[in-house]
Amino acid sequence: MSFGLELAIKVGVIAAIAPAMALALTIIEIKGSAYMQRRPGPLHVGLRGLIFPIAEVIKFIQKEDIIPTKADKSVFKWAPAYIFISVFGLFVIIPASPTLIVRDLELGVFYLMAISSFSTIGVLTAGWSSANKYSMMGGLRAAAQLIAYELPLILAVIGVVIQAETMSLVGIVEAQKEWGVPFVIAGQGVAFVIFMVAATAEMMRVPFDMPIGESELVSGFLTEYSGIRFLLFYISEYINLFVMCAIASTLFLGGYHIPLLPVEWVNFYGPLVLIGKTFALAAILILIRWSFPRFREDQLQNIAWKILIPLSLANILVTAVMKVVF
Amino acid sequence: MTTTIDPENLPFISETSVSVEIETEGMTLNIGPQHPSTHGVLRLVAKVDGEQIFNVEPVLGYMHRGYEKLAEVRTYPQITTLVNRIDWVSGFSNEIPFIAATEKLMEVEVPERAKYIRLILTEMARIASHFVFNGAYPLEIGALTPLFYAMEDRERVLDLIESVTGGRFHPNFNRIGGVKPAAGAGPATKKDIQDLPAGFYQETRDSMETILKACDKFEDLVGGNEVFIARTKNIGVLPSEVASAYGVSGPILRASGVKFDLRSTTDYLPYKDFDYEIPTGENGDCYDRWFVRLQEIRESAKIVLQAIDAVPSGPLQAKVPKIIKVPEGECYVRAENPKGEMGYHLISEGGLGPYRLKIRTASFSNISVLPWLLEGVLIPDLLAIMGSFDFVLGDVDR
Amino acid sequence: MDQSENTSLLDSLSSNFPSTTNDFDTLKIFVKEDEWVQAATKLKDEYGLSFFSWLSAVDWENDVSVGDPPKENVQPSFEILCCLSDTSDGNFVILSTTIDKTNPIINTLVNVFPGASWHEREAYEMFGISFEGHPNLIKLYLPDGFEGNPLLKSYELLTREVKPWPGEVDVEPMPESDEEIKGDDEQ
Amino acid sequence: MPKFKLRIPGFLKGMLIVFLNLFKKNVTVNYPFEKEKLTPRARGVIALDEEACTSCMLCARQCPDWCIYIEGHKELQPPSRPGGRERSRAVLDRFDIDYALCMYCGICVEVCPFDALFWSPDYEYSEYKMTSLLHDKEKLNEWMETVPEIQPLEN
Repeated sequence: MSFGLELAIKVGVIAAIAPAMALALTIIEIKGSAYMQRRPGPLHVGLRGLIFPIAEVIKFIQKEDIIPTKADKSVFKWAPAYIFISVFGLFVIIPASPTLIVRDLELGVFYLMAISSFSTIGVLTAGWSSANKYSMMGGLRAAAQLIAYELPLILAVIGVVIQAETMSLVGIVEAQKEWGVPFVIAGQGVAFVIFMVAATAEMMRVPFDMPIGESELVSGFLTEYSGIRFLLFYISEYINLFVMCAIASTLFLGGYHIPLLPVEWVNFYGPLVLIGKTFALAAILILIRWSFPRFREDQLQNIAWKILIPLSLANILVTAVMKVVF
Repeated sequence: MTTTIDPENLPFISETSVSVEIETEGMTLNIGPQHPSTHGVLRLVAKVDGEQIFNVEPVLGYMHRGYEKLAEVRTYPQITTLVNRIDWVSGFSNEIPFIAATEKLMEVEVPERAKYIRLILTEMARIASHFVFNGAYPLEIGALTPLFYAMEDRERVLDLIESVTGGRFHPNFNRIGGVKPAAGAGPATKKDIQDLPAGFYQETRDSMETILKACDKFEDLVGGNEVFIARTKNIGVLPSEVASAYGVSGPILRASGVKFDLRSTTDYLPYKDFDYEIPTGENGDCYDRWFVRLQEIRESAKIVLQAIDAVPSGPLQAKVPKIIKVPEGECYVRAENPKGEMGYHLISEGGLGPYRLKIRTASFSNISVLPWLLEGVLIPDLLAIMGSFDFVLGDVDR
Repeated sequence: MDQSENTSLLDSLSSNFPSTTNDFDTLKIFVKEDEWVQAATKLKDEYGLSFFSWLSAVDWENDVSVGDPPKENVQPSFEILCCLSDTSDGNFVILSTTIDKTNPIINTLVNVFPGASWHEREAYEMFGISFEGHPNLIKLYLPDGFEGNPLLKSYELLTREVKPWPGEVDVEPMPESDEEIKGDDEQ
Repeated sequence: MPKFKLRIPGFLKGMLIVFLNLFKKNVTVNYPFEKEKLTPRARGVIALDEEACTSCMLCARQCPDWCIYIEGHKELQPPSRPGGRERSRAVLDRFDIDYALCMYCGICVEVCPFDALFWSPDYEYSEYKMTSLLHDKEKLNEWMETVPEIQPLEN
């Protein structure tokens, strides 16, 4: 197969999976949070509310896409695209099985960190260009928060890279298969916690959702967006949730590998295992979202700079020492 | 049952030592009448430097309905319908001080049974009002689920009030000289006595049990959460002298350490027959204001439980003429409203309506201390402090 | 009423202030216009009445266009009331003075009780009383373009003029209706 | 370096409470399909018993919102006993309650000396146009069926 055809197939598969996963996570979050609050959630949409996300997508598409007069038109129009691109870019290196991967980059983790910091630009431009005081403050808060939590995210992953001696994600999963125990148990538990906290801040989910603080900034940098642009933000938020949980389960929970099942059929059960682990992690994040209030942004910076970064540095030190000793 | 984490030695996550080197000129931010967390139509004109506020000026009057002027053209029975719309969150307890003031001027002796029914319904209104606060305050700080649990428990209390009075928010059940005696004045409706409906006692006991359990649930879910403690501990500390200089009353004054509750000092209702404590806080910050109100729900539930067993039998209303003309006189009666001290200064010249009715509402004085308190505070803290004041715009603007 | 039992406060007050009345359990002290601030500071410091409850005014007028006129005719004037209370055993005192309506000026209590500023702004816009030395005496509730002082007795309620009163009796009253209903004059 | 004192971390208990609520029954009443049981004393709508009303205008006078409009006229009735004189009786022409203005305070029901007005807990009479909230006396008569009987009381 020529490279073009292969590329087209792969992009097609991703273009199908990513929104499907996002819609699945949306319905889990909406119905889950509803039952947590002892209310039925959306009911009359069809199939007792299960096709609610599709209805929402259609609703947002047909809604009018208002651009404030004083807004900086071109920047305002392009802001959601930056986030969408950065979130889609992460699908390249997620392995559903040793072969079922878009491209197994040698520098997988390095690529991962570079692309995931691209969304900061999208949030900042969205906040700045909406010509609204609240969204400008939301944008600035988001920029400070994403940059502050980039570091612990990277430092936490370095521990895993040292232990697996490779940067490619498939290599990391193979290392966990060879260690027989997923990294979260084999020494990288602290790194897993740091990664999850930093990922929650990257996704701007509660308790770090100051950029979209509804009770303070109306809805932060999203205030002026409506119609299909808001849909892009909304879908990329849930794709981001799926991707981050997928990466976390690949790095720490052993990705597509399960010790018992035979290795030959990995191409069949691999994706299911990966999706299962990802949805488990996403469920925990959803539970956290609905039982936590929100931090203040100076507390948020304190947690990042004074707790997470020193902790992750210590974790790298310990992993390095362990590496040398064993 | 205090929280498992004792609030003293939990160190404050960070202090807001924002040192401003870069010279940025201020921005006026309108936390305007249309804002998700101003409890109604209050507008705050805040001079903001970055996120730090250095001057807040509340703009009132969006909700001003001119009740004091309206009271002068209404007869006394009509004013009770007007008055329970001031603080619509705790409907029943607005009427009590006005009715007590009229009864005092008319020297009418209210029967015991009416006093007890009034007391039970006032404490239920207090529970309902504090549950709204318990649901709305975590929402200001970002937690979404406590609101639903609070509204669910509050529904129980409102159903009880509705089963007795017929209305949930605006019961309009008080009559001068007692409580609404009968459904009407005709031969048949006179027999339809509006006393406590059958099964009321048993229902109230079950509801109060579930409410006491709900308070423990709230203590763990909201009070125990480290993020909530970090966002409310040592924030918006209000010393008691400033509080009393501005006339701040109710749970906010008690949270600043002043053990003063109008229920135990004035006897507009028979609170002396029950034992209950007055919860006070130590350092008057947002956490104490939240905790004092949670304790007050427990105390009110205890009072209601004691009150149901001791309701005496007897008439519902004293002998009062059909057309009420209050003799000449002037008096001021104040009561412990869930938001604070609510009082009515009634000047009557013997006419069908009062000559002048001054309505002293709690939230008006409570938020007059806000500009002093919000100096140099970050925007998220502005909302945490404003939320902890639990004011209602009808109360502020009258 | 516990208010009347604690006669200690009543007689200690009546010794210092000439006219104190205590009917209907409301302790009221009449003071002359120029002693207004000293009386407030004395009450605050010596009697521990440090809780500023409220401050308002009453428009005493004979020909009223709203509600019922006072029983015996009264000398038209503004009466300013200020209620102070303590935060221990809950007794309160109402300080009262009268100023004439031609030039309603009285000095402000803001330096004694900072909380008085909003109450005085409300009295300013509702009655037209201006407070000497108030930091920013502007309207509190009413919109900027609003003229007139609503709580004055001479200020009519517009809607009551426009809409005819549905209680107009165009059917003759019931033959055996008792006297009281007839006596129910028009509002 | 602020330290978290992790005896029993509060947020874990909070998450447990939220998690356990996942399995409890929903509280919402699904309105159009399930209806909430109404307390008999709920003040939903005012019902008029036309014969009892003698258009004495007491309720229209006492209403704070001025939302009751009554017109009546006098009529001569045939004498009850043969040979007696005709009795004049007030007949009701128009009795409208404007529910757009009414605040459901209940003074009219209480003041009526002839048992003409009753409360009924029915609340499903919302309209598209505000003017059709002005119920005339036929409509008010229809509400009479929904008026509950006198409820038992505590002892």
